[in-house]
Parts: sequence; C-alpha cells; structure tokens
Amino acid sequence: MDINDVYNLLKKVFEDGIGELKTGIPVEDCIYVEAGKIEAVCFFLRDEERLQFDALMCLSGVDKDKTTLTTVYHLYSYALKHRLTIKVDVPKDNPVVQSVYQVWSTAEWHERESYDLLGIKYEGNPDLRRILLPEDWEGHPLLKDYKVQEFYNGMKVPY
Amino acid sequence: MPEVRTEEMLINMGPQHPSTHGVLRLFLTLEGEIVKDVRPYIGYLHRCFEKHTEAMTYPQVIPYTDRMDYLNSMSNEWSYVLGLEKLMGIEVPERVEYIRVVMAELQRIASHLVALGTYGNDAGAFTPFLYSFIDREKVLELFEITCGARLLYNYFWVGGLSHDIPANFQSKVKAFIKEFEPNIKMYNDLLSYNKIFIERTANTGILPLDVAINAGATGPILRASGLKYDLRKDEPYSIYHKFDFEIPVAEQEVGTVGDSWNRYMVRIKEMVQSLRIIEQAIDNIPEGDVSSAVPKRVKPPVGEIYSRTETPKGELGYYIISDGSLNPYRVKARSPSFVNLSILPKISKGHMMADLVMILGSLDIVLGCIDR
Amino acid sequence: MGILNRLDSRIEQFETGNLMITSVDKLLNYARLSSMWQMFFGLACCAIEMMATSASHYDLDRFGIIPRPSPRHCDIILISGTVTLKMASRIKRLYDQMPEPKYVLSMGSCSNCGGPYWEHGYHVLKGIDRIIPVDVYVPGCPPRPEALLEGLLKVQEKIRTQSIAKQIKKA
Amino acid sequence: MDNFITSLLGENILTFVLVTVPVIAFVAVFALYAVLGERKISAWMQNRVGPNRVGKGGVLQTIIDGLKLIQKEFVSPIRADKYIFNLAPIIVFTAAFMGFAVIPFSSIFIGADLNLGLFYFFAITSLGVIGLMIAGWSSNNKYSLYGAVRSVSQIVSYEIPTALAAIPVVMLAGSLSMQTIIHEQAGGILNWYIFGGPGAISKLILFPFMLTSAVILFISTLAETNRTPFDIVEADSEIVAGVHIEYSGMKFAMFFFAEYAQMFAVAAIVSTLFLGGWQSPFGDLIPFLNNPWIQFGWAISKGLLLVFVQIWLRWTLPRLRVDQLMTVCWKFLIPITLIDLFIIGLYAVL
Repeated sequence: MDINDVYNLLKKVFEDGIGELKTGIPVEDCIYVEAGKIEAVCFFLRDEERLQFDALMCLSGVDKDKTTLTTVYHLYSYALKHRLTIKVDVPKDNPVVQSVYQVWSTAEWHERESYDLLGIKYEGNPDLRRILLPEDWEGHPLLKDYKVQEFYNGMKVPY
Repeated sequence: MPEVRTEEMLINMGPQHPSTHGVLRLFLTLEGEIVKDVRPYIGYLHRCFEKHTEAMTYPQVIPYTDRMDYLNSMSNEWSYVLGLEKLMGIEVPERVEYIRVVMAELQRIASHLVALGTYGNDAGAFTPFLYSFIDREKVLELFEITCGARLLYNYFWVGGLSHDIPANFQSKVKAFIKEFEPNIKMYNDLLSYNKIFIERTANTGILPLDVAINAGATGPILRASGLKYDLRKDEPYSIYHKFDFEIPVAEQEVGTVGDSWNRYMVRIKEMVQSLRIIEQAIDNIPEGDVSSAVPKRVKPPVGEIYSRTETPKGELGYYIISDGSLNPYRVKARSPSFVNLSILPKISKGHMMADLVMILGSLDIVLGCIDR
Repeated sequence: MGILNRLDSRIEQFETGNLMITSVDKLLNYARLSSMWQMFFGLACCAIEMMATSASHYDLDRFGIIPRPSPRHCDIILISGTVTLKMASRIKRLYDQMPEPKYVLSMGSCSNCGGPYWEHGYHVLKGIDRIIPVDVYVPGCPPRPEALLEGLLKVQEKIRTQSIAKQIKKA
Repeated sequence: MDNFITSLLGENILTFVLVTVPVIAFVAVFALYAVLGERKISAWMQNRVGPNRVGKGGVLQTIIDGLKLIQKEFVSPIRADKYIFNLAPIIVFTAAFMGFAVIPFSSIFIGADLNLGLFYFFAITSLGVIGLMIAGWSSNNKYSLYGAVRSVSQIVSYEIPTALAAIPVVMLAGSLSMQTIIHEQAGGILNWYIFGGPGAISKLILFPFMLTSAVILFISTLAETNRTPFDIVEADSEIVAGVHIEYSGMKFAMFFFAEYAQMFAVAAIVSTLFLGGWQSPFGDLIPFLNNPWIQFGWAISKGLLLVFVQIWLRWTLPRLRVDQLMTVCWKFLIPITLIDLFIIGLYAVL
C-alpha cells in the first residue's frame, strides 16, 4: 500500500481526526493526525489487516515553530515490511497529546523523553516523569527559546 | 504458629556498581534474593547531544555521534552520514562503500568483543574479559593506522571518508582474520559452553517475540527472540546486498529461545558472519578517490529523513530535519540501547538478583547511547 | 589518615627534614605509590580506554594498580568521562567515602573542563575540579592508554614528594 | 614424640611460644605470597605481566600493599555498630588461624596433636562464619547484609559434605588424630587414602569411592573459603564486595589475610586426609626423602599444589548462583557422600 491508499483508508475511518497528507518534500511523506485521536488511529494502524504496523521505530518531539510543538511517529511493520510517518501538532500553550503506550510499549520511555526535553504532555502515559534530566530541573532544553539556568544544586551550569 | 514478618528490601544498584556497565541506576525491590520490581533510572550521562546538533553545522555533528555509543563509533557515524547523503542525493563512490562496510564490520566485532568480555565479568569469570580485550586491541590497531584514533574516529564524512586506507591495510586485515577466527572457538570453549555459564544464563530473562516487537527490541535481542530480521538484509543499505552472509537467530540449542544465553550466543555467531563479510569485501575494494564526493558545504534542502542502520546493539535511527540552513533544525537519535533497556523491567521480575545482572549484561547496553 | 592521625602533633617538631622522618617518609610514600588501588568505576568513553589500559595489552597491574569495587578499599579514583550535573553529587559522595590518603586523576577533556560539551552542554559539569580536588589532569578525548599511564606515573611522582610532617601541618 | 620442641624443652610457656611463632610466621608469609601468587598466576593465565615494579619481578608487591594499608584511614560508618564492626575482622582472622594448631607439618612438628584433631579443625574454622555474619550485619549496609546472609547459608550448608567426605578416612584410619591418619598412609603414593589406603584388596574396592570423597572434600572446602565458583559471598558483580564492603585499611587486610590463610588450611586438610600429608610419595624406597625435615617440604608443597588448583579454578570458572550453590550441596554432594560413606563403612565393618 502506498501512502495515498493509507491516507484514504484512514480518512474513511476517522474522517475529521485525520489532517492533511504531506508529500513532495524530500525524503519522507507524512500524515497529520489530531492530538485527541492519535491513540485510536494507532490502534487501527496496528490491528488493521492491510497495515499491521506492529512496531514503533521512533517517537520524536519537535519544536516546530513559535506556537506549535510536534510529535512525530515513525512506524514500521515487520509483517509487511513497510513504514509510515505520522505527525501530531499541538499548540505550545497547551501541549497535550494522547499516549500511545497502550499500542506500543516502546512509547513509554520515548514519551517521557519528549516530555522531559520539550514539555509535551502525554495523556495516559503511566509514568510521565523526567527521564534524562534530574527531577528538579527547570525548563525544557530542546525548546528553541530555552535559557540555561545559572546554578543547579550550587554548581555553576554555564562554562 | 505466629506469622513470619517479611519485609521488602529496597536497594539502589548504581550509579557506581561494577555490573551496571556505566552510570545506570537500578532501583530494586527485593524479597530476599528475588527481584520483585526493577526501575531503571537513566540520565546520569545525558550530554545534550540533541541540543548540540542544533548549534553545530552538519559535519560538526559527526564527532558528537561518535561519542554517543562509544563502542561502535563507526556505525553511529554511518547512520547519520547515510541520512544526510540520502537527503542531499549524493552518490558515494564504490571504494568508499567498500571501506565503510569493512570498517563497520570490524567495529561490530570490536563491540561484540566488549559485550562478551563484560558479560563474562558479570558471570564472575574475569579471564574472558582480558582475552577479548587482547583481540579488540588488534581491531583498534587497524582503525588507528587508518585514521589515527583508537576509539572516536570522525572517519565517515558526508560523501566520503576523512582518510584513505593505508597501503598495508588489506594485508593487516587478512592477518587479523587469520588470528581471530580460531579464537572464537576458544571463547566458546572457555565461556559459551561452560556448564556453569549455561546454568546461569539459559532460561533466564525470556523475552517472547511478540513482546519484543511491541517493546521495540532490535538487533541481537530481537534475533535472539527468534525473528530473522536484520536491516543489512531486509532493508539493505550501502552495498550489503552484494555480500553473502547469514543472519544468526536463536535456535533451540540450549535453553529457550529469547533467553540470556541466546542473546549472548547471537553475538558470537554474528562475529563469524562479520568475518565472512570482511573476507569478501577486503579483496574487492576498487581503486578510486575517497573524497571526490565530499561537498564543500553541507547544506541539505528543506526536508526530513529517518535513516536507520544495523549497529551491533540494534537499530540506530537518526531523524534529521533540515530547514535549508547550515545547521540541522533537529536531530533526534533513536538509540538501540535506550529501547532495549526499557525492556529490562518486563523480563527480570521474579528472577534472582544474580540473574538480573546477567539479564542486564545480555542486553548489552551502552549508557552513552541511552542518555545521549 | 590512619596511623598519621595518631602520631599527631608530635610529628610537627620534625618538620624540617629530620633524617629519620625523611627515610620513613620515603618508605611510606613508596608504599602508597606502588599500590594505588583504583576504583572500579567508569563514566563514559574514557572508561573504555581505562578498561583497555587495565587489560592485558597495557596491564595496570604491573604498577600494583588493581580495581576494587568498593570505594572503601580504594586509593585513587579515575574520573573517566563526562561528569553530568546529575552524576556530580554521586561522585562527590564516592570521593567522600574513600579513606584518606586518596588521589584523584581526571581523565579526558570532559572531566577536565567539559570537553566538547563545554558550550552547549546544559547538563554537563564543566570540570570535575568544581566539586572535588584533582591531582593530575590527563588531556585527550579520550586519552590513549599510554597517556593514562603517564598520568598515573605523574600521580606517583606527586606522592613521592609528600611528607608526613607537611601533611599534618596542612590538616 | 609429636613435637621436637616439646621433647627438647618439655611443656612450658617457652615451648608454646616457640611452637606458635613459626606457624604464625609461616601463615603470614604464605598469605602475603599467596596474594602475590594469585596475581602472578592470573597474569600468566591472561597473557599479562602482573605486578613487577616493587622488588625484582614484583616480589615485594604485597608487602608494600600491606604497608600502604597500614597508612589508610580506618573508616567506620556512622551508622555502623562500632564495637562489633571492629571485632568482626579479628574473629575471622583468629578462627582462620586457630585451625593451624592441628595441621601437621612434619612427623615431628604439629601445634597440638589432639586426638580429636579433625573434629577440632572443622569446629574452629566454622567459627569464622560468625565473624563474617557480624561483619555484614554491623556494617549497616544492605549489600554487606546480603553478603552475610549468603555466607552463613553457604558455609553452614557446606559444613555437611565437608564432614561427610572426611569421615571415610576417619573410619579407615580409626582415629581423628591428624598424625595417626598420616601415619596410616605410610609406604608411598599408592598407600594414600585417595587410592584407597594401605592394603591391596582395599585399593581395588575403595579407589573409586575414596577418589570421589577426595574430590567432594576439595569442592566443599572451596565453598567454605568462598573461592570461585562459590564466591557468591563477595561476588563483585552482584553485591559489590560482600561483607567487607565497608572495611578499609588494616581491617580489610585482615579479612584478606584470613581468606588466604584459610585457603592453605583447607588445602592442608585435604592433603592430610587423602594425599598422605607429610609422607613422601616414594615411601621407603628412598628413606632420605622421609627424613622429618624433608617432610616439612612435602607437607607444604602438597598444600601449595592444592592452593594452585584453587587459584587456577578461580581464574577459569564463572560463579554459581545462590540457589544453584545450594542445589549442588544438597542434591549432589550430600547424597553422593552418603552413598560413599555407606559403602566404605560397610567395607570397614566387614
């Protein structure tokens, strides 16, 4: 199945939940999905006979622009050997996305990392804490406007 | 009879502990020797790789990829460079491809040797560690005569390599293969088929295939669970399609498919296959220039790519977003160890503390790769 | 410092190079420098080179340096790799757990000064000397095993110049 | 004439001192050089050089290690139970050393030739476990507590096969006295109990059973001294350093010392029971080699040979898990020794 077929299939099932299909830019095509629908869409992608995306390769958070954060899902199917990219845009002032932990358990740590570094909140993640940085760290470093704190626990942070 | 009062023991394992392979901290809930719960805490080596990429130009990122998984720097570089080449549409000369294959496979051997040695160390056998480091030194010497560095190479550049191989490289590699091949049998005699070692590792930490796929396990761990899947064969990049090699998977030899012993054994078998690839490649390196395709300014078009390769630890992916400038907009590294470690709590409950060490060792994690 | 604390103030009067004290000094220094037990502790890339140094090819055991897993048995700690802010307090604690006399060798650029992470590494401690005192710095990213050996020999040189009397005075 | 010093001076305080001092000196020198030997042998097995800077070829390395350990600060953790914490290494060391009282070094030299010698040895060496236990407990460290619990369960379990494997010899010799047992094995290598002891018929019948007993005794003494593959008490990859995790300086050295002293003690017991102790392997063929002064050499070299095997095993094998350790003891060693004991007992009665 090529990406257009997947898109049409998803559009037929989820209607408004699916945003636009982006093709043409190098190298990867992607499908935009609503933040509140992502879990259902992923369950469908995993369980549908013709798609069978049984593995989540990667989940990345991206600081897209001044107002939006994006979560990118790279899916892969070991059964059918094809891949798919899905994106979810959320506004910066209320970055909440449904967790896909129930679909692929890989997502748990990836979502925690994305929360840690970008502050995207994943609703339904069983253990949404900071993972790389200490619990008492201030701010989310991968945001483009991140300012490093001067001191951490009495240790000077900048050089 | 009065009821016996039992208490759970909470133990912190790490960040300094001989068998956590770095600065991992495991928070254990124990009942006697039995592990009730494991909670890995990571981030003690978080070196801000992703923030650095945003401030560096594309070629400047390559040394930082080296330092992620410092046991297989060559493979790390390759995955990143491969993504950029695809994004920019660069054709890499044939000679470069051959050298890259040889280097990556040598690196796989070096990395698996460390895995083998430290695993023996976890089991309490110290000698295999020293033997494997003797062999590893020989691989490092090959890298050293090529690019001058022992551990972190900065060797693969976008479109080419930093240095050509020296004149005596091929003969040295052949000499290494000749020396190393019989040693694999020695490792098998010394450790792999040692009765105590088998008792310790077989049937512990069994990871069923469906859980493995769902939890995102890749590389030797996935193959030890019984799926014959290797990016070099199933999604061939570079020139791997030209070589004849097998993908080792767990067989019903000792223990159960998916246990620690099989995860260990898949690595040993992979070393044999790597030697086969090197043997085929080393004589066929074509003449040519290794830097003819290196662009003066690396400036990919607006776009994004998720490139992945098969490193010794598993699937290493880079998700690179380019906004058309000299610096990457975002580089996310999907590190194999990060995902593989997240499986640990699933497979170690109910085992003994000594088994937990063996299960952790069989996952072959590198903290630099996990924390980035 | 074990025996030295007990000798205490009686030593101070010998401060100026008494013949007997210098000979004892020499022997004790020689003992300390010939048997530096190293902490079995690695941080990052440099730890691999540290392991390579203690493996057969370079063999730290020649100098009487053996790794011990518990900080209580150790004389020297090799800070081998990048120290992050999350790890820094743990390293401080490990250092505090080591019994006197103890020595610190900072291995590699990262623990010397932050190394390649000095500018954008928001979570990297820029130099281990910000939390614990360092005796010898070994530059390199990572230092070759020969460089590490050289650094350890420098620590030995430093120990050779120490004296009981002076140390008491400092304390 | 069990002891030439006693026969010379009679029984007085000077005799006791004169008997004790050489043994202490021997144990001290042995322990120092066993550590060095271990490091050198492991280096040799691993294509390394090993310590070679102090003295010629590193011969003074462990002495200098000791000198360094004297200088180290002695840390006692604030939460530790101080008196017991300080007492533990002394108990461990004393227990290990007291076993030497009944080890015969020659037909004319033994600390005390008790008629309950063997019994005394097993009783006194198992005192060491109390030291390990309180060391682990009083350190107030969870890892050392694990080490203590493991050491108790391990050593107490392995006492049983150790004793059971030694009893066949006692039955054949008809005595618990070490010197008597050795005297019984006179007459060359074939009369040693590992080959079934003196007597042509007994050799034919008993050889396999005595050999099994000897091997089992060796294995279980390995476990009692916490050597690999049974070193779960101080398994560094699991519980860091086990019971002595919190000990620094000389207190730690005492544990080390005790461990190596005990290595030789158990090796000497195995050699006394099964390898003829101080008996020359050539028996009366070359009477000169059975000279009381040469006998020292035989006793010590047999012990050292077994110590070498212990070291060799340590650098070859991985370690067992706790439950496997118990399985080996209760499911294999004890039943086999019981069968052995039954058959040899039957033979002895008939």
